[in-house]
Amino acid sequence: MLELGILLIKVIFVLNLALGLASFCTWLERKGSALIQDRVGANRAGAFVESDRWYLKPALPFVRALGWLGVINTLLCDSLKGLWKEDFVPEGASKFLHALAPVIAVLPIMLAFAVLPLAPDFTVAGHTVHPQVAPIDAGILFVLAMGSVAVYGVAIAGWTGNNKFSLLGALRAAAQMISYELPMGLVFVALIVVYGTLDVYTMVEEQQKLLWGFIPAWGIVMQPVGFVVLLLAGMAETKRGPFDLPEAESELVAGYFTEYSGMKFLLFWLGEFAEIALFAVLLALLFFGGWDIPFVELPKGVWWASLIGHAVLMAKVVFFCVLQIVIRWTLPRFRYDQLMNLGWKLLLPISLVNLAITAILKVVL
Amino acid sequence: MAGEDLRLSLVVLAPLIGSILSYLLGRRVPKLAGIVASGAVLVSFVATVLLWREVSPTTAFTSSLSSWLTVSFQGAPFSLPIDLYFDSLSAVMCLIVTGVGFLIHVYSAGYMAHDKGIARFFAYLNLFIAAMLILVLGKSLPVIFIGWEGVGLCSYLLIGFWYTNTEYAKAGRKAFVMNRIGDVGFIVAMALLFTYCGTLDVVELSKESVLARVPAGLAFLVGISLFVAATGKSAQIPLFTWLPDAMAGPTPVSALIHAATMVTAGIYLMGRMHGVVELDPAVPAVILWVALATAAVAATTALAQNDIKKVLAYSTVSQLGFMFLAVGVGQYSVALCHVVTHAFFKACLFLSAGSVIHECHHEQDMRRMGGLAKKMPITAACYGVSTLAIAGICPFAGYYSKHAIFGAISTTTNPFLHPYIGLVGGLATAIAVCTAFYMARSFIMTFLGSYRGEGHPHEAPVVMTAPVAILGVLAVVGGFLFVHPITDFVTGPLPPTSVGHESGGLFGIFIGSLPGIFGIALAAYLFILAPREKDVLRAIFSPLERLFERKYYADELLDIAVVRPVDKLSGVAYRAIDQRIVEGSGGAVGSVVQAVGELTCRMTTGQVTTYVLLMFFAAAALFSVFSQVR
Amino acid sequence: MTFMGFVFSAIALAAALGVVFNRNPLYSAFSLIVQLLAMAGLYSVLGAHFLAVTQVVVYAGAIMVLVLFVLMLLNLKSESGRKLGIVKPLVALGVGFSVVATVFPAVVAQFKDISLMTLQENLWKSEGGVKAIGQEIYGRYIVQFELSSLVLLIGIVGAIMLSKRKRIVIGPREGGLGGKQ
Amino acid sequence: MSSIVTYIGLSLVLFAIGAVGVCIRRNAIVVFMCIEMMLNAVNLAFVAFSKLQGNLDGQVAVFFVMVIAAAESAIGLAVIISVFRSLVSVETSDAAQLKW
Repeated sequence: MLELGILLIKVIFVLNLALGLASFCTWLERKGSALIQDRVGANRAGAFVESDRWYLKPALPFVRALGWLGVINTLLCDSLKGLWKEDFVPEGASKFLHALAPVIAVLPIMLAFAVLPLAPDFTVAGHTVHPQVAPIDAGILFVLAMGSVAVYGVAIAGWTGNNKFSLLGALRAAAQMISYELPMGLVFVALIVVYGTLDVYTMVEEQQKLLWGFIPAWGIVMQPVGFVVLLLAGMAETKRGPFDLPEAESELVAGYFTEYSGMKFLLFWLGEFAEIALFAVLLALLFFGGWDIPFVELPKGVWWASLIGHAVLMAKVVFFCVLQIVIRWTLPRFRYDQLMNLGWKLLLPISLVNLAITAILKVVL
Repeated sequence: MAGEDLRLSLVVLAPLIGSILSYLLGRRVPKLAGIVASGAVLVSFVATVLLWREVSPTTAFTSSLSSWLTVSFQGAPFSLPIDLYFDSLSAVMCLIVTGVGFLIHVYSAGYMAHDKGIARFFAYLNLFIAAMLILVLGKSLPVIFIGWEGVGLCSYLLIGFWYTNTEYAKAGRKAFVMNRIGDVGFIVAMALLFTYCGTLDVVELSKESVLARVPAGLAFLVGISLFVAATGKSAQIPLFTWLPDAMAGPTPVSALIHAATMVTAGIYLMGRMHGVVELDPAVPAVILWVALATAAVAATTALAQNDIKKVLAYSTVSQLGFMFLAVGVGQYSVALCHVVTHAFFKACLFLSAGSVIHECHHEQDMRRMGGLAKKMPITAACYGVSTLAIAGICPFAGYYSKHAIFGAISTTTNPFLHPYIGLVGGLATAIAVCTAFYMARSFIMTFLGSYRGEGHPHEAPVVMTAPVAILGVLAVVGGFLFVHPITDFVTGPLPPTSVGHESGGLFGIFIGSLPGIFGIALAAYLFILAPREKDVLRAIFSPLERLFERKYYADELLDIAVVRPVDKLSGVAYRAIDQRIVEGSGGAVGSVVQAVGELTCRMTTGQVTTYVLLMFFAAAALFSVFSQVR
Repeated sequence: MTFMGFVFSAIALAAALGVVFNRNPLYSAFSLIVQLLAMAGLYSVLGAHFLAVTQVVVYAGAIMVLVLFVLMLLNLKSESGRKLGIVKPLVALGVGFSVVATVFPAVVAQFKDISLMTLQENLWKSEGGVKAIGQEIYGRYIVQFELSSLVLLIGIVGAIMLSKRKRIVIGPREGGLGGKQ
Repeated sequence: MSSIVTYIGLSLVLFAIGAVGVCIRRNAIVVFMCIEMMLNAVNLAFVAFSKLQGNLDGQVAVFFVMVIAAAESAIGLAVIISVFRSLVSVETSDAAQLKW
């Protein structure tokens, strides 16, 4: 029963973390894009809130601050607006599938968080807690599997849109996602070769070692090429940044979710940001040592050490979220052929060669 | 696999692989074909040399490659091992095949350089070497037979190499068919030996205890069957007419297959199976008389030929007759010696002739040659040396082996032959004179006098002259160096001989060379000193000349005796059996099948679903049946 | 069979029926995706986590995306109005029944004494499963593995050759269906 | 019913459903999907047997089946597309020219 309770707590924690990160990314996107474009961005809603209730008074400055920062606008107002908008279903589309598509777009991303460890193990009251919801033996491959399932959300969405733009967007998205899954998978395989395990927790543990006593054995050191490939492939997988062909406004209106409105549309958005967060966590865990602080040894199994580890991880995650958003707002969109060429003719061969070299080095060294 | 096994396999495999490679590479880059093929044979030669250094007259290697047809035969287990066997006899044959073969490959690279089919040519040539090596290395008769058929096939392919010329293609077919007649003998012999001796292993078959199982009445049949096989391959009467026609093939082929190696397979077979041959003393007697007749017929026919290759072809037949002469009197090692020296000087002769033909733009008629000695000095020297060798003049190779054959004739103890030794010796001497005469004639007509053709011949390229020169040197020293070592070396597999070891002093040498000297002198007199006398002689012998020219009407005789009856018979069989029974029943079967097909074709609706349904039902039915059975 | 096993079985069966009896091929495809995911769940229940993930990656992630692609590209409507008739479904049901009827009793006879769950419960704990499968594939089955990679390569080449537009199009036979190119 | 028979039964029923689908559906792509389903049904049996035997041979077999299924899907869909190009239809009843 206790086990189940711990599991439940873990699930709630991870879900909240994923959603929180997604929300954070939403806000970051709004404000970040404004900054990059030399605008002010959302800063009204809640900024002038007043209240006479004595128990609310102390909170008002915080609320106003959040309002000034645009948090209330992006998180609260937009959600409420989404909920109250008309849910429009195009003529001739299956209602069920139309509703199913955004769910499929979000759910696999949430599930993928299940195999990612978020802090080192710690012991509380005699119980060792492993902060990873599902330590299954296929480990990192599960992330890949969930990534491929997420394609269906997009495909179904495009099809139920029942118009050409949606369908084209869906086809583009599906092609793009399965194309970039290959280099991604190959980078994972290279990492598996390096660390000799599929389990992400073990991978992170491995990264805490030092190479020749002074270089931290982070993934970025062991697999520099893999990092670049995964970063690019990950951004293509999220269908964002310079890779937002499937939802290219100027060509396809809004691509596969043209016909979505209200909360369903927000779900797609949520899924997108959750995916950004997912890749940020992945990059931090696989390439930047997870909760590792170089040259600092934290005690094992102590709760506060885990907390610090978690904080460190989150700092890295935030860094990668920012990085992805900055890239998205900095670079112009690719052409479709450029996108495919990049995937098949550049990233795939590079990741193959990288894998071969990794395997050879693994055997030789 | 032991080192010996590996090398032994390599001996056969190298040319086999070379055959494929030279074809595949040669089609793209024609120049590579010759290099690859020659290289393959060189590898084979080197491997043979390495192996040869390790065998002695009494030791041998066996290499088991695989076993075929393992069955239980009348309660006793029977299998057909594919084994290679390397003893001193095989060693000598292998060295000749690969050594001379290599030189001829090199020569061919020059000779065939401008031919479009060069890749095909070298593929065949290498295949031939491989088959010939299987023949001489086979440990059991079936394996030998594989090689036997292989060389026959390659011979056919190479005679008809320029198959667009109908005559050439026909010549190839003729050789093939005549060889088949010989093969019947081989198969009969194998069947009989297996029936009575229970084995086809050559080592087993050389044991007297095994051979004793052959019933006395059948011993003659077995021996004669083997000899029939040998006559086919080695062009003896009555199956000799294919060899002159085989000159249709490219000249290197004539040198390699139809002079140096394949045609000596019959001698090899006789030597290998000498125990069987000698079971009945009548068999060697038959061999001797046939050989003598062949030698005489071929030698006289050669007198009247004007085609340089035909002269050499008949001379080959005649020399093969000499070899069988030695076989007939039981001196196998002497025959083998003549095989070796003959390979040297006849290959040299053919290759020289090839150079001449090559330079005269494929002119083969000696009447349109002449005076080439000045233009092609090296070739002329080699041809001349080899002529002296074949004539049996003392220091040259032919003298030693021929002399040994003459010596061998007198040693026979065969009851059927002993009374006629004088006659045999006399005839053989006459043939030797003939040989010297016609070879000298061909030399004089080709190389002396003045040029009578139209082209502008000059010396052949070095890739062609070098092999010829090497063979020329061997034709000079080969006999002196090799004859005695060989007779000593092969005493294990072949019965020992005392012949050829006595020198006889200077006078003996002179007497031994006398027939050759006489023949050459006669030719020189008639063709250089007194050309007019020739016409007188010609007038006297004109009917004979015609007889010689038509090779004693052998083809016509064969036509009447064999071809026409067979034709008639097959005509009858065709009408009675083929047309009525076979085709009739075929038609009946056909119409039944057609009727059934008409019915069942309704099932093929073209609808996949129908097929799938049927398939599932069938699968379910099968499963239920088999799950019940178990 | 555990509770989850029953759940996944039920989903798989329902989805399988959906594949066959949906008129719209696209719905069939979605049903099949569900069926395949349910199968992955069943593998998981049986302890084959690696296979479950592979199932999702290969079937759901690659094969079915391809099928959806083709369906969307060809943009097919529901199967044409031609009636199935009565014979074909009956025969087909006969097929289904005969397959089950012939095989099932034989299997039952074979296995009725053996209880599945009593066997080797903790055979593939943690990542031992993946490691063990890897050792099998790269050990005893290495030749087959290499051959299967060759099959895949040939498949790719074949698919490209097949779907490349040829210069000479061999049209339908005279009088055949679909005359317009 | 916690025995292998349950799994084998499920596998068989799925196989039979697939077989029925292959027989009655005319759309080649659906037929193709039904074949995939049959392959999966067999895979399930393999995995169950693997569990029963306590070794991994069954799972390895499933792995290979998946490989073949992937190759098959590539080829099969390419065939279907090229059939569509010449017949403008993917119904198996239209591709019925190969008959007597």
